Amino acid sequence: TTPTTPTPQTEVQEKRIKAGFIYVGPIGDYGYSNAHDVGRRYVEEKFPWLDTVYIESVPEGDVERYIDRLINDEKCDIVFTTSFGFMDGTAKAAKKYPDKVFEHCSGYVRDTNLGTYFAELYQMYYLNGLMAGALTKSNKIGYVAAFPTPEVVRHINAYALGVKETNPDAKVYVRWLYAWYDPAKAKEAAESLITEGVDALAFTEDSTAVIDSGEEHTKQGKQIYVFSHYSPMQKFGPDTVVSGQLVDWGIMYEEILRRLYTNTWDNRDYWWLAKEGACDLGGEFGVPINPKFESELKSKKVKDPIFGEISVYDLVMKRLAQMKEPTVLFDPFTGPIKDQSGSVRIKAGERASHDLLWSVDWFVDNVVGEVPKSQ
Amino acid sequence: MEGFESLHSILKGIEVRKERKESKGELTFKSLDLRNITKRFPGVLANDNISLNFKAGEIHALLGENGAGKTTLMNILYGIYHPDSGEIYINDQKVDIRSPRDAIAYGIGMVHQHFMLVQTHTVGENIALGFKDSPFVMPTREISKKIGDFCDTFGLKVDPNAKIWQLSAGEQQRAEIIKALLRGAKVLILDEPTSVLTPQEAEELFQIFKRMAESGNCIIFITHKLEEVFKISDRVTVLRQGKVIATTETGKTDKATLARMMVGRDISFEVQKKDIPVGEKLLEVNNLFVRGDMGNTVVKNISFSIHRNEIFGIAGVSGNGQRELVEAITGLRKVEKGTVKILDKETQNKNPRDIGELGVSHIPEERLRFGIVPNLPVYENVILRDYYRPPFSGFLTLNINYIKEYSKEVVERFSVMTPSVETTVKLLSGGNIQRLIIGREILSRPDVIIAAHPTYGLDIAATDFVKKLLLQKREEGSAILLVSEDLEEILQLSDTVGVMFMGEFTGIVKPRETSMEDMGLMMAGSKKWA
Amino acid sequence: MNFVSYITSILERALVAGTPLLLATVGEILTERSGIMNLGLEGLMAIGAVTSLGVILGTENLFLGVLTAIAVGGLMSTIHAFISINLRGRQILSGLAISMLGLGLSGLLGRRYVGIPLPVYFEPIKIPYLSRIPILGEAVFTQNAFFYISVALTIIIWYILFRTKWGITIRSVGENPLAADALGVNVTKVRYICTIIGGCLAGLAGAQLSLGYIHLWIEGMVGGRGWIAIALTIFSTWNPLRAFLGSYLFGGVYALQFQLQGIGISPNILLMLPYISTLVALLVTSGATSRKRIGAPSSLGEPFIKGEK
Amino acid sequence: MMNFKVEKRVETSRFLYIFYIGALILGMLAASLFFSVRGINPLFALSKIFMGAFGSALGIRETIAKSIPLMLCATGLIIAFRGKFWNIGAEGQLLIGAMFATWIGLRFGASHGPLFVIPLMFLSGFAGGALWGIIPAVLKVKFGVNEVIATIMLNYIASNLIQYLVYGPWKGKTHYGFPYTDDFAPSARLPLIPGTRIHYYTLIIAILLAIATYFFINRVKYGYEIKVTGENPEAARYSGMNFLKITIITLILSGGFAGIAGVGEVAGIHFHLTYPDQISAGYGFTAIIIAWLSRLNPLLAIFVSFFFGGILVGGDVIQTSFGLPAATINIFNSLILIFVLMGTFFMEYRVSFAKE
Ligand SMILES: Nc1ncnc2c1ncn2[C@@H]1O[C@H](COP(=O)(O)OP(=O)(O)OP(=O)(O)O)[C@@H](O)[C@H]1O
Ligand SMILES: Nc1ncnc2c1ncn2[C@@H]1O[C@H](COP(=O)(O)OP(=O)(O)OP(=O)(O)O)[C@@H](O)[C@H]1O
Ligand SMILES: [Mg+2]
Ligand SMILES: [Mg+2]
Repeated sequence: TTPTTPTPQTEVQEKRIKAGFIYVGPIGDYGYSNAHDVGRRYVEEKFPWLDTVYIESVPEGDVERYIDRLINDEKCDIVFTTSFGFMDGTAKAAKKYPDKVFEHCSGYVRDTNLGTYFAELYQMYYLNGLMAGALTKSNKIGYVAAFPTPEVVRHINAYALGVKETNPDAKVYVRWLYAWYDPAKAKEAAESLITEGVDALAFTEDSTAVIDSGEEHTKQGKQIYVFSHYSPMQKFGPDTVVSGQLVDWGIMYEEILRRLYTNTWDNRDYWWLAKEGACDLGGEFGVPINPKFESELKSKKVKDPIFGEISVYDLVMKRLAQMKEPTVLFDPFTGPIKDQSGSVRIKAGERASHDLLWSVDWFVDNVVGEVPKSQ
Repeated sequence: MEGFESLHSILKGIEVRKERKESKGELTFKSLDLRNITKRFPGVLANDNISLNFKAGEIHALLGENGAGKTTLMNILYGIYHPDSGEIYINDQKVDIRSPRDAIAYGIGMVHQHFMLVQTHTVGENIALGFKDSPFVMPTREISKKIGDFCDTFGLKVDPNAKIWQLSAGEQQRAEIIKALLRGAKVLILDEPTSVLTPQEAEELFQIFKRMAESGNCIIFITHKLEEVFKISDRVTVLRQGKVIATTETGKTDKATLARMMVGRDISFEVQKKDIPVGEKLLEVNNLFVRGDMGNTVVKNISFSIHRNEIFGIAGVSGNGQRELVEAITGLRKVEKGTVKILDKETQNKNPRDIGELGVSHIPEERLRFGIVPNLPVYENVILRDYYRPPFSGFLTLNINYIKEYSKEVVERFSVMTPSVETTVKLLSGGNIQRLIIGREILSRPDVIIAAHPTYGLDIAATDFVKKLLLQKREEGSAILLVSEDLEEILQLSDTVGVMFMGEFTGIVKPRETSMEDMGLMMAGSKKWA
Repeated sequence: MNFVSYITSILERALVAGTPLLLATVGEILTERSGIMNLGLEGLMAIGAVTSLGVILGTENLFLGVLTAIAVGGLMSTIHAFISINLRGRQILSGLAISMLGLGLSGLLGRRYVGIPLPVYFEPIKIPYLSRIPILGEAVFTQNAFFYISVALTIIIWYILFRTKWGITIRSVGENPLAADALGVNVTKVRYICTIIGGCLAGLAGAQLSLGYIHLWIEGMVGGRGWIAIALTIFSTWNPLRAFLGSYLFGGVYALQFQLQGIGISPNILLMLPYISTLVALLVTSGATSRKRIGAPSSLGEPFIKGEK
Repeated sequence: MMNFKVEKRVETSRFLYIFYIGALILGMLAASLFFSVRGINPLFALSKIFMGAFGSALGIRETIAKSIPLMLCATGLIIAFRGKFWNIGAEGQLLIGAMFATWIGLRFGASHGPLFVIPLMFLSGFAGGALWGIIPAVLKVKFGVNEVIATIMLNYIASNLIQYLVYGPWKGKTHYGFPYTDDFAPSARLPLIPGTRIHYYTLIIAILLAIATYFFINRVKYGYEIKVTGENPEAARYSGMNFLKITIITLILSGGFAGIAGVGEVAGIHFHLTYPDQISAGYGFTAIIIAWLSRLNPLLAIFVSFFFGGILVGGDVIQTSFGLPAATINIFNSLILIFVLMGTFFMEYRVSFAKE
């Protein structure tokens, strides 16, 4: 960590803030912790009055101790803890240090000095699904999934809903890795899906392994369509990455820290989506769809009750725009939505509530696979 | 350290190899001198300023009690140990022997007291190891031929393709000897080579020695058997407690003198065996069948019984099922069929401890493997079989103080030479380990004594001691099963002898009524006796 | 689903996933044949993976990358050799230490490289004609260089061990160093050489992971393969030819876990599969080997101490 | 020419521990050299680590909390290692202990009082760890399966098993589908020393067990049996010891202690079961080093555990202050082990230089 050297100021002691970040994984990955760290570097660059410090690979049970260190030794004013498992520890710390501010990512416990924040991707997965459904030749679409958490299940569902819209015959096949971060497993899972006949793949796993697989097959003449995850990865599979999901934690950190600096901080729950700019479509910032696949998507037409006959390319762009409107005009989880057993989970015309999405543990009907059930 | 040593020896090896090249014209070997060799091990002075001379063309016997330092001295000569001080001269040239590699380069060969064979390899592979004149690829093929030729000329029989572990001790010994002889050593050291050979095999070996000596080589020969010394050696050296006592021409001395030199006192070679009537039956074996390690039946239909005041000897070349028989009786091996009765209780397939509780002691054949725990101190080895019961332990805990006292007693009564009862057992010499085991066993369970090769590798004093002890126990009412390859010992001690061949008794005889020759024939399986 | 392509794919994946296991196993076989047990494979593979990848990110020279992995593997195993041979240390502990050191160092060195995909890596080489043989040819002759190299190395090491004088020397040193020493063999030297070569091969196995298989580095990437290789050493009864069987079987098991998810078997059970099958494999072989006396080299793990009882 | 002469020492003098302590210090210095790569003064780094661990009340409290599982695992490993059973599986045994305790905690925590639940949790945790220890014991004795590999494989299997539970059947209702079981009711939670994370029941148990183990292996018959079976199984057979029984008892204790450590972690730290990396930060592996550093003496293990707890806690500063990755702690541990192995050599052998 390189603390920014404060510009020497002789007059009034300028107000400074020091922010600590606690990550659950190593920052060097191409996934979750890395994305947070990109956000941290963004705000550090942005605000001259800000210093940051971070700790990576923190075991969840130990977070209290690390918070202690950040506050006592590193004199942090605000601490961001970026994994659900840090929730209890953060809540305890918030009680222990009432004059410091805490922000917990992906949790639900708040306190006078503890807020929560989260950047949610399901809209992007839905858009990816639209494209996957349009592009597949085999009507078999794959998803390499990390863990059966509600977040991942939600993403698979959104993806499948997209697929269903452009290709009602296609099915989504799921492989569980039970790892956030295991390229070898991700690769073998991708390979197994490809053997099964799948030709379009989305994933949640923090490496480029799935893209790697897709690129290899594509080079050998078998086109595979892959949707990159979390970070810009298109450059690692220029022939295979169609689009993807991108996260921007930076603007969330910017918002939170600015409020702290201007004494307007409160313990609100940030649940940011496309509208707020916390996430975006594409395998590369500024490239929502890989130009290589533009024509293919433009030539594929679907019928939409509102837009009429429309190319998938345009549909994706329209939906993206709708979701970015100040009042979101479209949400993928709009009923009627049935689960695998055929029972209606979201009634026609209704939008899924935050709580339903937050704890979803069932698949929509065109997904092949199972969510492990609790008893 | 090892690494530096080895670096040194690599350099050295280069020098030696150079020398060897130069001497390719064959420097004839004339003499070898050890001068003022001293070697100290932690706690023992194994070799104390030893000077000795060996000449070309002689067979030189080395004699000495267990622990006298014979093996150590020879290991120094062969480069396995490095002396603390002293020098070695070959043909009056000072040489520096730092490793067996050097020794081999100087034309020294050695047959070790404990087999230096790779058990899982074939005889051929064992001989090919480190053998200079064999091809790089498929070396054993060539070697096998050499072995064949060699065996033909010398009349030794060994199958080059047999794995060592499949061979009997005698065959292994032969393989060892061939290994040394094939290398064409000019000085050949043999450390107790005859202890596992039958008399006939030993005889063959002696013929080879004689021929080698005649052609100008030197044979150094360690043994505990005085007869052998007189049979073939030209000169004999006696060591005691690390010092040379004397070197004399064999012809100019006699057994008693040598024995006195070795032990420092007179020893009688007579064992007094009293005629006493036998008592009740203690051990009875009926139609016993036992499987060996390979799963084949190696003890076949053996029956015999032993009474109080009786020694029952089992003679036979090792590898004919004796070991398995003993292990079956003592509970170390499963019985396939048949019964073993001790004190009228059936004990086949019982746990060794339950059998021990009946009063059965076991002096095992492989003392390092079974008999002791090498890394534990003497006192913890003394209680190996009794630790679990009073007075050695209470309900839960060991009575360390009592155990130590008791161990001191065992050590004293059986004259185990050890610095203290806290000494790690592996540091004791073989003879002393044997004394310890015998003491431990006999003291606490004297009813039935199962003694497998109890004098194996022991010096004359110790052998004498063991023999007398067994006879004494016989008189005191023990029933003793004695397994030995030493025919003389068997005939001397036993009241009845069973001769084993290929897992069966080829005869159960009374020693007085049977000649050595007949016994030899039975051991070879050629004659069935009722 | 096309059955033939299914079989071909499983076979092909088995060979890819089995190659790092094969390399590490054969190296360990050589090491253990000389009597040294090197439990540090996991760490050696990790350090091999990260250094080769680092070099390639810097130079884009594949050859240099592989060479680095080999050299680093050899270097690290020298530490193990020194402790176990010269210092007569507990080999199990020294091996664990090497394992930890390798994991730690690779974490430290690899931090800069985590997740960065490689610009160049070993691409599959299709052997003309042969690669067109259905199933077998398609799976076997479309692999990358690591596969072909590992096959060649395995056969060479087998040949050396069982058909040459060196082989007799190495095996004797592992079985009975005293006997070998008494015949003028430099036990220390032989053990050093075998341990170092074994380490080199583990390094190479690591390079396969990052350059030929996964094409990037992350911490924990080796994922127990080092330990499985040690189990495979036992499973192979210390015979390189049998290592083929074990490695590809386990490669297959690894690939198969995801194929089988497709037919509805619980992923959790499948994820345990490599480890459970390791236990089962050991169970089966250990019973058989102890009967046939083809067990571990007898002096495995024991320091050779000249002139000490 | 210089010559080295290496001789086994016969005398054992306490003075020789100098080599040991020297090695320890050298190991830490060598490890801290890695800091200089980053331009950090190694001595400064070391002092920071030690201040972090022992220099403040906060540090010491955490250090003690960390040393609890280490002490338990190490004590268990010492028993196994004395019998030459290379149990590398404390990690898995800890996890299964945690799993068993969790079952009790969830099942009875709400309906019964702590007097019932807490002892039952400890017992079940012990049983769980013991069960996971018996498996390799039986595999080794009955089938000749190498225990190093078996225990490592069982670590992986235990970890997958826990994962299966917390993502599947045991997933709690109160954690929004995240991989946690429901939190334990208060009567299934271990009391803490106020203001700390020290679950002192477990601490007391750990210390008592270490002391008891010391007597167990030095004074009790079983201790002798473990030694003999470890040193020479054939001799054990000859003496009529039941190899299977002794090995199983050894592993029941060894695994059971690790299992108790697992109880402490779920009932004293987390209050629920969650995925394996969180339950144990590699305690089972660190404990191997501790067992060895203690020269298989459980009394020493108490202090060495404290020391290593300190390294784990102080190790934070490697990240917070020096920006090095968490894996660096592995380097630290391994170098200490390597140097101590070297030190052991000088304790056991006398190396002299001779001029020729
Ligand atoms: N490597 C060693 N370390 C320690 N002591 C040893 C070592 N080798 C031998 N000794 C001791 O040195 C002494 C001489 O042993 P050595 O083996 O030379 O006797 P030996 O005359 O060959 O006896 P035996 O007739 O029993 O073979 C014995 O006290 C023995 O215990
Ligand atoms: N890769 C492996 N191959 C074979 N055995 C292994 C391996 N890894 C571990 N082992 C096991 O390690 C154990 C033996 O370890 P080792 O003999 O080194 O112990 P030790 O402490 O050196 O014993 P001693 O003090 O008797 O020399 C055995 O149970 C053996 O099966
Ligand atoms: Mg001797
Ligand atoms: Mg051992």
